[in-house]
Amino acid sequence: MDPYADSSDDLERPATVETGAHGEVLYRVHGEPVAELPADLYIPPDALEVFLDSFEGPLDLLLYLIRRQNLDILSIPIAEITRQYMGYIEVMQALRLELAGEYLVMAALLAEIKSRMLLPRPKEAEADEDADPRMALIRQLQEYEQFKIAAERVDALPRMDRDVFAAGASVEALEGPPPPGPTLDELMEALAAVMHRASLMAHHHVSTEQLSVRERMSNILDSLHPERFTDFVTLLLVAEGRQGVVVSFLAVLELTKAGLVEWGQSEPYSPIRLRRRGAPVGDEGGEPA
Amino acid sequence: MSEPTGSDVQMPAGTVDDEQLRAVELAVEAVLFAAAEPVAPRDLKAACEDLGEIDQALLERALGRLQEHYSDRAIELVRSAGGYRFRVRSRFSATVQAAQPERPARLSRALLETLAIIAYRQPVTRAEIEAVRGVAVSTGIMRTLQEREWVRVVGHKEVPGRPALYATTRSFLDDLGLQRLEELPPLDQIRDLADVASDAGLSLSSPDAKEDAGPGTNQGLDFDGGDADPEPAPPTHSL
Amino acid sequence: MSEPTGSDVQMPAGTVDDEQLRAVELAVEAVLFAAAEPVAPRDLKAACEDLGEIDQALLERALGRLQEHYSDRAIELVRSAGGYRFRVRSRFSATVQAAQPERPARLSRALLETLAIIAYRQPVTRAEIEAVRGVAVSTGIMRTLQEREWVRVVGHKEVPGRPALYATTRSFLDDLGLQRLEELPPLDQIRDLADVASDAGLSLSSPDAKEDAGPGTNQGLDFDGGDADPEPAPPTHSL
Repeated sequence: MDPYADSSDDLERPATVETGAHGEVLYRVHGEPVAELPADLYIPPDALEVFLDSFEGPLDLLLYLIRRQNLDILSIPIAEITRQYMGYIEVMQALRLELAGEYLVMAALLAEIKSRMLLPRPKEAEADEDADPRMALIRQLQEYEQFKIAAERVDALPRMDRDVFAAGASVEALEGPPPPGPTLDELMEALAAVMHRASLMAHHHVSTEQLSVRERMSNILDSLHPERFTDFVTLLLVAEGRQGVVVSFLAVLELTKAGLVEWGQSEPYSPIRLRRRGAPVGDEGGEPA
Repeated sequence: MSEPTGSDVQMPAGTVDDEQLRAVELAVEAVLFAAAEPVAPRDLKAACEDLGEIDQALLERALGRLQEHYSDRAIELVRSAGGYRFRVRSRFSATVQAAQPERPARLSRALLETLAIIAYRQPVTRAEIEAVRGVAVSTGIMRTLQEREWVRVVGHKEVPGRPALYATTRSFLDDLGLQRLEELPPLDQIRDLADVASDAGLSLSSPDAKEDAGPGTNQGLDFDGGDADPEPAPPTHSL
Repeated sequence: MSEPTGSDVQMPAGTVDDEQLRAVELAVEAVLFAAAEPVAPRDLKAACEDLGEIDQALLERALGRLQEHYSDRAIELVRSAGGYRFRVRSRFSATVQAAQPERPARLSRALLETLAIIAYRQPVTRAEIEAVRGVAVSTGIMRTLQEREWVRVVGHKEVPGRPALYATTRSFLDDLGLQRLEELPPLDQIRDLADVASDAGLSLSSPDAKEDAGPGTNQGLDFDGGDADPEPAPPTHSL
């Protein structure tokens, strides 16, 4: 499995990248598509593409740069890696991709390490681990890689509901005090919590009007038979008045849109009929027991 | 109880190879135990595709053998309108209950969220519920909702795998004291509830819920067919 | 027919009457199938209250018989952190998946890395997770992990701001079919820093320093003086 194939929750999606019709990534600078990337940056376009969605952060990018050259973390040629890292950052900035701040912090750190390594080291400091400015970074990289690998291993463990399945049986109504029912408040609070989590509220208005359509959808679906056609007109109950008819009509349209019902007409001008798509739920259909 | 037959039927020797029958029996057993609701015969057959040609008679014989196998156990194979399922025999109800003595005084939040989404989005598949919640919905929850008769399967979506479509029931409305679904508060009112809570620094969901309360942030639970999470949304969202 | 007799176990006559054993076996079977989660041994015992005095040995014999009974079926009795549960044998996973092909969404790498750090480093603060990953951990991820009941807050670190300390839960282990945290795959070793220096040819320390990368340095850099290895379960790991 390609560890970089997954998408990240954390990275900002750069506004300047679009996905083309064939799934390829298009880069734009100042509105102009970029056909070729700057040459001497050691950045194959596919790597850039990978970068766009898959790095989990600067440590991940550094690991990638190191591993790509089959280097050991313990012996990073800091100058070279720094150069490559900066190359990526520059391209990102040139493309005006929004970079998480951590990437820039790392760039600063690398630059600092590089400059410190150019300076002569005082002799007495040699015994000290900290004397090598790369140490802290190497340590961090090792540690990150350790958990990155652990994450892959944990993901590979057989997981309930994905790889293994619990075996259960249903239970009919139990004796004793009845279980608590949902209260409207609880239900609303629960829904509010989901909406909250999903930040869904953006532009959403589902009115009671639509809710009645939803309810009607369930009812109609339930009343339709998968094998017999039902006359469409019988679904529109005149007794419900104009609004009821409209609701039923919308419900049927929604069901059609969702591909849940199919239409039939034996000949022009004969009654329009419809049935539930697919085979029966049970062999005899009808009400659930 | 209800039907299966089969096992007592005399088969002409060599009609069905015994190994295949045994394989079908176990495959069906696996599927039934893993399912959250009754499984229709055609779905059972589909699950056995790899085992060769499975006709109705073979399936019934396998079901018959299963029923036979469980005839002296604590569970039984039963058939209802929706298909087959395993059920704990009613004489063990008290036992089952004794194992969960402190019946929770409240319904779990995962269950309530699932129920609320079904109420507002019905008919809806489990994958769609998961897309909205952002986390998996356990088989146990789906089973519980159906056992309590708040939710039922009203059909199957005609996409690969024919996932069940869930809707709320009459008794769900009864338990809430409602006549019609549309008496549920409209969603924007609920949004206000969420907003108020977050403005007040309360958290409806988790301790740090308020951090991304921001309306207008994208990726929302999208009742119109978008993704509710980073993963691809199910193929045909409606409405 | 199918019923295992338990005759393989030599019991002093009259110690446990066979009928009681059989009754316990079926009661346990009923409870396990009815439960959505693994059932702890004490809850199994509680369910058998009406069947007379149930000691640990008797319960274990009943469980043994169940295991035996299902040994050639599509399901098996397994034990994980939370207790016992029946589950479909893994060789039938593909069959079950074919019958319910709504695959659960893949977990993002960000979420998995966060989860791994919590699992191996617990109890751990969000800042500590961020220090390892080198990036901010989104609120959404922490919430999803808690919503899924894989992670929970077990306390607060006594430093300014009292940040929450996160740990994995019993359901996390149950979902992975593990009994204990130590059963997680071990972390790769990190080579000693002295090693780093000499490998890099910098001779920061004496050449033979690399030899003591040995046994003492097991997994894990030691961050806050706590154990980095997976083993110590957080003290508060109750349910």
